[in-house]
Amino acid sequence: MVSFEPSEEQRLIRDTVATFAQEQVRPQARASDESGEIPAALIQQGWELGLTQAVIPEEYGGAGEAHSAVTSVLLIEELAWADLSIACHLLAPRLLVVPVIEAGTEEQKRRLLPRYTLDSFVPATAAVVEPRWDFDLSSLSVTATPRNGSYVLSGTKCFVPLAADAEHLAVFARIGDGDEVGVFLLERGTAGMTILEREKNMGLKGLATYEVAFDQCQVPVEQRLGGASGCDVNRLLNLQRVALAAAAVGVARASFEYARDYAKERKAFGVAIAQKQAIAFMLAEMAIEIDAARLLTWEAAWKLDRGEDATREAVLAKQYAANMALMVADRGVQILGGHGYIRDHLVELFLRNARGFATFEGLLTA
Amino acid sequence: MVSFEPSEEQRLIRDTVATFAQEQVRPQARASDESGEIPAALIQQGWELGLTQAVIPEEYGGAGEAHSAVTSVLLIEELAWADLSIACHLLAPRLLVVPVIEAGTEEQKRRLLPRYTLDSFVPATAAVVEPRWDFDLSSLSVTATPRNGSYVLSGTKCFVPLAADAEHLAVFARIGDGDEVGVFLLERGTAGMTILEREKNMGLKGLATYEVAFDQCQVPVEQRLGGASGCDVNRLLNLQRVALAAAAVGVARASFEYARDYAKERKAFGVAIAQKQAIAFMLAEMAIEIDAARLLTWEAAWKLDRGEDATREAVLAKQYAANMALMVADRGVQILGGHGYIRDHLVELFLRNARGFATFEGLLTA
Amino acid sequence: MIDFELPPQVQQARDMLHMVAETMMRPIAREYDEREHEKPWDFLNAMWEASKATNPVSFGGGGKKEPGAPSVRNLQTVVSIEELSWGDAGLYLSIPNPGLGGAAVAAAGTPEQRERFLARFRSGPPKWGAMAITEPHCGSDTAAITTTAVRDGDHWVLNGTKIFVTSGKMAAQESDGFVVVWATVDKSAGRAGIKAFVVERGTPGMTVVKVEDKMGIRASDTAMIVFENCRIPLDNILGSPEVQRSTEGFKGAMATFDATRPAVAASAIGIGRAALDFVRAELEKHGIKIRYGVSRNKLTAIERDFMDMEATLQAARLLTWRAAWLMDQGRHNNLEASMAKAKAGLAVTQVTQKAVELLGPLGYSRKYLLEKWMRDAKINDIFEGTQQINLLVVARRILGYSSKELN
Amino acid sequence: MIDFELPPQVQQARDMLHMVAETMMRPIAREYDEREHEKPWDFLNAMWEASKATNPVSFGGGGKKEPGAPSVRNLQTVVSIEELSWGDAGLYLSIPNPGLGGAAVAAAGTPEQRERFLARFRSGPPKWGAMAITEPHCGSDTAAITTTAVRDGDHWVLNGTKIFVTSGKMAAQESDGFVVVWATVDKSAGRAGIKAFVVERGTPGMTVVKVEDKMGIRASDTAMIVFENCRIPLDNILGSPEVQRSTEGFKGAMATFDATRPAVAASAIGIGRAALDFVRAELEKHGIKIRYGVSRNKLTAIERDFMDMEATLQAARLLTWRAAWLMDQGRHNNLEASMAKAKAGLAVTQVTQKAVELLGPLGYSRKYLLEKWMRDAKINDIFEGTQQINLLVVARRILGYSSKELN
Repeated sequence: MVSFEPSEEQRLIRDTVATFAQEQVRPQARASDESGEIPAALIQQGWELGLTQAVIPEEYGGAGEAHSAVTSVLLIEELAWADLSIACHLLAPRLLVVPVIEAGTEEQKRRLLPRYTLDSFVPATAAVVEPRWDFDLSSLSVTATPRNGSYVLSGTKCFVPLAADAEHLAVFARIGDGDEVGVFLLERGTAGMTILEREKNMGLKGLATYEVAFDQCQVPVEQRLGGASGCDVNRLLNLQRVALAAAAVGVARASFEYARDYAKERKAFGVAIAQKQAIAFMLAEMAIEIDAARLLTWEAAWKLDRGEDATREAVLAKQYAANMALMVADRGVQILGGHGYIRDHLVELFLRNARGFATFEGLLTA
Repeated sequence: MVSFEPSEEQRLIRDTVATFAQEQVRPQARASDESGEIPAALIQQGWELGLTQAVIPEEYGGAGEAHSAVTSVLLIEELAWADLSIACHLLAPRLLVVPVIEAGTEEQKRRLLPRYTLDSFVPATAAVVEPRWDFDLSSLSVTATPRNGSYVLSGTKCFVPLAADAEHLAVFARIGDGDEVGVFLLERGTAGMTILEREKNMGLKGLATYEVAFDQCQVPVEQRLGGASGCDVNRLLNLQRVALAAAAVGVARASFEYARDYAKERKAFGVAIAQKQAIAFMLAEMAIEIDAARLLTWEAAWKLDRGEDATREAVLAKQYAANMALMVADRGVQILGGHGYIRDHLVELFLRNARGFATFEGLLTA
Repeated sequence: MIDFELPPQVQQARDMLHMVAETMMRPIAREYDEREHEKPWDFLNAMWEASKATNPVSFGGGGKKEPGAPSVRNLQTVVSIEELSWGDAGLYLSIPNPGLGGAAVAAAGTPEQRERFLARFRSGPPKWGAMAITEPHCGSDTAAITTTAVRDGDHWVLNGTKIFVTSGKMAAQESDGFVVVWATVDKSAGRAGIKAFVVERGTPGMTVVKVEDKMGIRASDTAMIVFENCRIPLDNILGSPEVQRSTEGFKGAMATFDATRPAVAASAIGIGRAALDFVRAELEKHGIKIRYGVSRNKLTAIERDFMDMEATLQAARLLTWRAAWLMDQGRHNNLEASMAKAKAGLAVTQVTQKAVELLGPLGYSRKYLLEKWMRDAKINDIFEGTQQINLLVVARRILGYSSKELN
Repeated sequence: MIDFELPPQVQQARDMLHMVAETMMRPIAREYDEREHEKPWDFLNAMWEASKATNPVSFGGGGKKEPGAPSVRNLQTVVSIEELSWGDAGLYLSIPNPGLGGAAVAAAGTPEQRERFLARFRSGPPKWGAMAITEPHCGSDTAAITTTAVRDGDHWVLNGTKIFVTSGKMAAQESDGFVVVWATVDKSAGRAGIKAFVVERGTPGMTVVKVEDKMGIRASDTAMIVFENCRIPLDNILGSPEVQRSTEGFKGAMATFDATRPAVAASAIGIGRAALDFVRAELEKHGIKIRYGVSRNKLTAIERDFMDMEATLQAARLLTWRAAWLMDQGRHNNLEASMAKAKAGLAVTQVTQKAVELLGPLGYSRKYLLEKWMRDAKINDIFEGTQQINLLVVARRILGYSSKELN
């Protein structure tokens, strides 16, 4: 039955996260971008919201709430609205936890999940993107070659959040030279895995991301997500796609609201610039496109929650939201004019972050 | 030495054509679109401007003016501004004459050119496009298979202007199954060539265009443009591209001017709608894009006049102008609102014609 | 609970109307595009017979009117309209129907008026209702209406010229229908002076002077109607005859758009989907399948275009569903209705124009319906408020501006 | 005679500056982006030494001033700026130069003033000129300037705050330069009361209070300057001190933009070309060549994107050349200058944003300059009149409206 309203419970979660995002996260956005640091206290506070622990089944020490992609995209939008880097940091443990919940063997769940139900933030991550101009999820260049009951990982990943500190890494790799993709659950310090130095990117500067190199890195079959026969990696990728789509909506909404408020304040030629059609129409289009992308995202997440294949919906939502976010964030800067170009205002930060969505994969998961 | 000003002579030609376009052609635009007919007197008047005869060398009975792509694009813009269908009709003989001047053998020139220096309009045409969704100039499906010193033409062309009446047709075909393209100069009534019934298209309704089928149509090698070894077909295609780019500029300018004048007349909320930023900015963007496309067109034509390879410039100018014309013509309708949608006004006609430029090839030549 | 599954009754209606669209509309779509101003009576009669009890494409009305289970009426309406417009938008618009005039009567009429004007749509031969609002020199600026209504004893006397009256000829002349006419009773009062009047078919003084030749939706008639000392009964005014200080009455009437804008959006989406389906089928014929999830760097230009078209259309559809759903919930949807209309009008324009390009000569030829859909599509970016008017509505709402502050 | 061949002297200048861009600017571009607010003195000194006689990037002045052979000065300027900006836009903007302040002096100053203020740029150590026009609460709306200039005996006394002063710190503080300050001598007179004043470096009462942290062009300083009872000699006013009825003076000063807008457009194009060259080289490394003339249906998404970028950039370049050429001919170019600026500002924004996308992780990484070019690019859509202001100028010209009729 068609409805555009979150459930009571979802609204509660979203509102809680929104309050945290607004009051705690947003004030740190600029400082994190400039310094590359996120205050430890903030990370701990975010952890205490229970965003990761909540979806871990009770038998593994979690709160046992159902893992819902729709609920996830609602809260991701709020956190990304506040700051994309901090959102990615706070949610990084989910990059490991969600795949394990979704597709892990019983042994994997028992081994890994309890670690993420403790009182303090535990860094974890996933390694998806590769440092190639033509990076392609459907033909990864990091390979996992089966050898003597193990897999040997080779190649380099990039955009791996928190890699230097992560307890576990979910590494996406091509099996042998076929089309199949497997996910490997590596412990920190695994021999043959090198965390390279922290990346420098145009945006996402508050988030510590790394290149990670695999050189004949041997991984026992038990560490392949889902065991020897693997799992439905496509579903995991789709969960990542809708998460990034939701984050793009959040960043766009942040820019829109910033520009809207500015345009109502700022006077030119005797009236608020928002009273000029050129500005007002830009804002109207921004508002429409944000809602459009959000609804596509919700629909894809809803389909994932029904357990259906949502590749088409997730891909389209991600693409649409990435394009939308760029358009909106660019206009956010444009509406502020010269003020948009200086770092006293957040819109330039939103633009640098927004431009990444066409490239980002695996930084978040629903 | 950079200059953006046509020569004295070019200006004279352009102004003459512009006056004719405005006073004689434009008043017939709507009627031609509705009836599919162009008055014979108008065609004859257009002929008497000498647009075809002028560039035929004196030794073949013409006026012997230099064939200049720049001059051509100037006059094509004016005629297309008035009406695209009528422009294509009036200029159709050039589709045969220009290739022969550019690349014909002495024998071909002597045989064909004098026919186009007479006092009355002589229909001629070129057959380039093919009725396939994936029509591709670089891999034509009409083939010319060499056999016993002749070529055997097979396949079907479409968008062939005036085919039913044309004295000669310049047919673009792939040689055998290679990459080479040849142009074949066919007489009307050639055996194996069938002119099918007149096409019905969304736009270009005033122009009689046809599908033309070739079934084992035998053509002696003497009728291959340039003789047995062919000619630089790429240059001919580029001359067509810049011509269509210029026509797109003409159609766009027509729509822009119509909408601009309307917007200055039409009142809403107490002021002319052109005084509203939403409309004014649309018009400003239209004006900028028209000039942008025109300059790209001029540059490509200029390069062709220098005898250089201008494939890149011609392709980009054509694509840019086609996109631009659609954008402008769509906005032309939008600015007139409901009035733009009814056939009392010309903007809907401009839109239907403009939408064709992405598809049109070989309807005009510079 | 966020959910995108259509209720069973809506799915049924959709499936039924899809059959209608495919078997009854598509086969005659080209014919009645070419035979402009002629009516496909077989189709119209059949639609009338099938729908007169429960008109599937009636506008407006919210869940609030039907206590108990939440209504899905507006959702069903937009889904139905999408389906019929997938069949043919011009034919859809020509279906016998109370139309916008009926919507106005339903929204602003007294119970007596509703019975008097709308009962006829439940029986007898096909009938049309129409709405006459636009005038030659006022388009979007509805407050500038110059048609006058002057009280003369037991009558209102109407004078003025109306254009762009959808199904105007059918309502005013060719059936036992009526036209709702917007006129001012007091020019000095501005918007507050504008009232709606119902003029019965064939009333002396009401003349259809022209049926427009259009770029598309040619199966639907768009009339120019002149009112010359056209006398109608006093109680044919919708709402109070008093000119109030406030513009409540005008605003209330404008609220009709909150229902009709999603309807137009739905029609747009139907056309866009027709174009997309056609392109997909044509590509598949040639062995081309869209590869979702393949790297951006491997995509062909066509694949990416197709995905963009698909996404933008689906976004428009969801915005439209949302606007209808809000109305079904009895909630305000003024912002969301204009968002849906603005997006869908633009989306269908872009999608059909791009589709014509993608198929090259096939797209441009009148052998196929695609070129027609492009022509039909454009009206959706124009009527029931142009793109620009809808953006203005959206802007006012998101900025909290009145029409005085932002215009 | 329509012609697109650059004159030999312009080609030479371009080739020379290309070498400068490649060998002197590119190698330090990243460094001075990261070391914001530090100055690349080696480079600046070298540029000063090489150019102080014939500054290659000076603005304005038309053919009319040099009778005889047509001037190519403005054409050469835009071609030169494109080349330097291909090297690095931030570094280009930081080159010692009379700048916009110098352009104002050249345009509106007396011969004595020109000599007094501009002669210094021909010798000695590096110097900068700057223009202070924008204020915290007036951006595009230059007529709303609140900085005041009051006559007090032999002096003008300036009070107010200026922001976004390019090279403001260098001009006001770090070199023997000057700042041209726009201030009103009579608030009640509106535009007619606004005059330009030259403030010499180090004048008491002029304080650089802030150098902005920016998204891009970080090698260039953008200063906030406060004037507090800043006293300058009477004859430091440019033009007449009288407040005329008409706004001739203001308009004349605004005409500076007719020269500077093509300059900004040229800088935008240089950045865009840098991005395009980088993408092309990267694609070629991977064996991808753009196939011009292949059917639309065979193109990859990347090929089509690349062609669109190429065409839009070339269109912007030709519009820019036209605006410069018109000035060289001594003809009005107000419309064409704004067309070029609007187009180039938008084009470079789109081209660089798309380029970053096309190269994925490489595009987004600070290991390469591409992401920097995207950051640098955006300013061109903003300064010297935003996109919107330039569209307004274009609209007024094509519609024949005054700024009262269209605003």
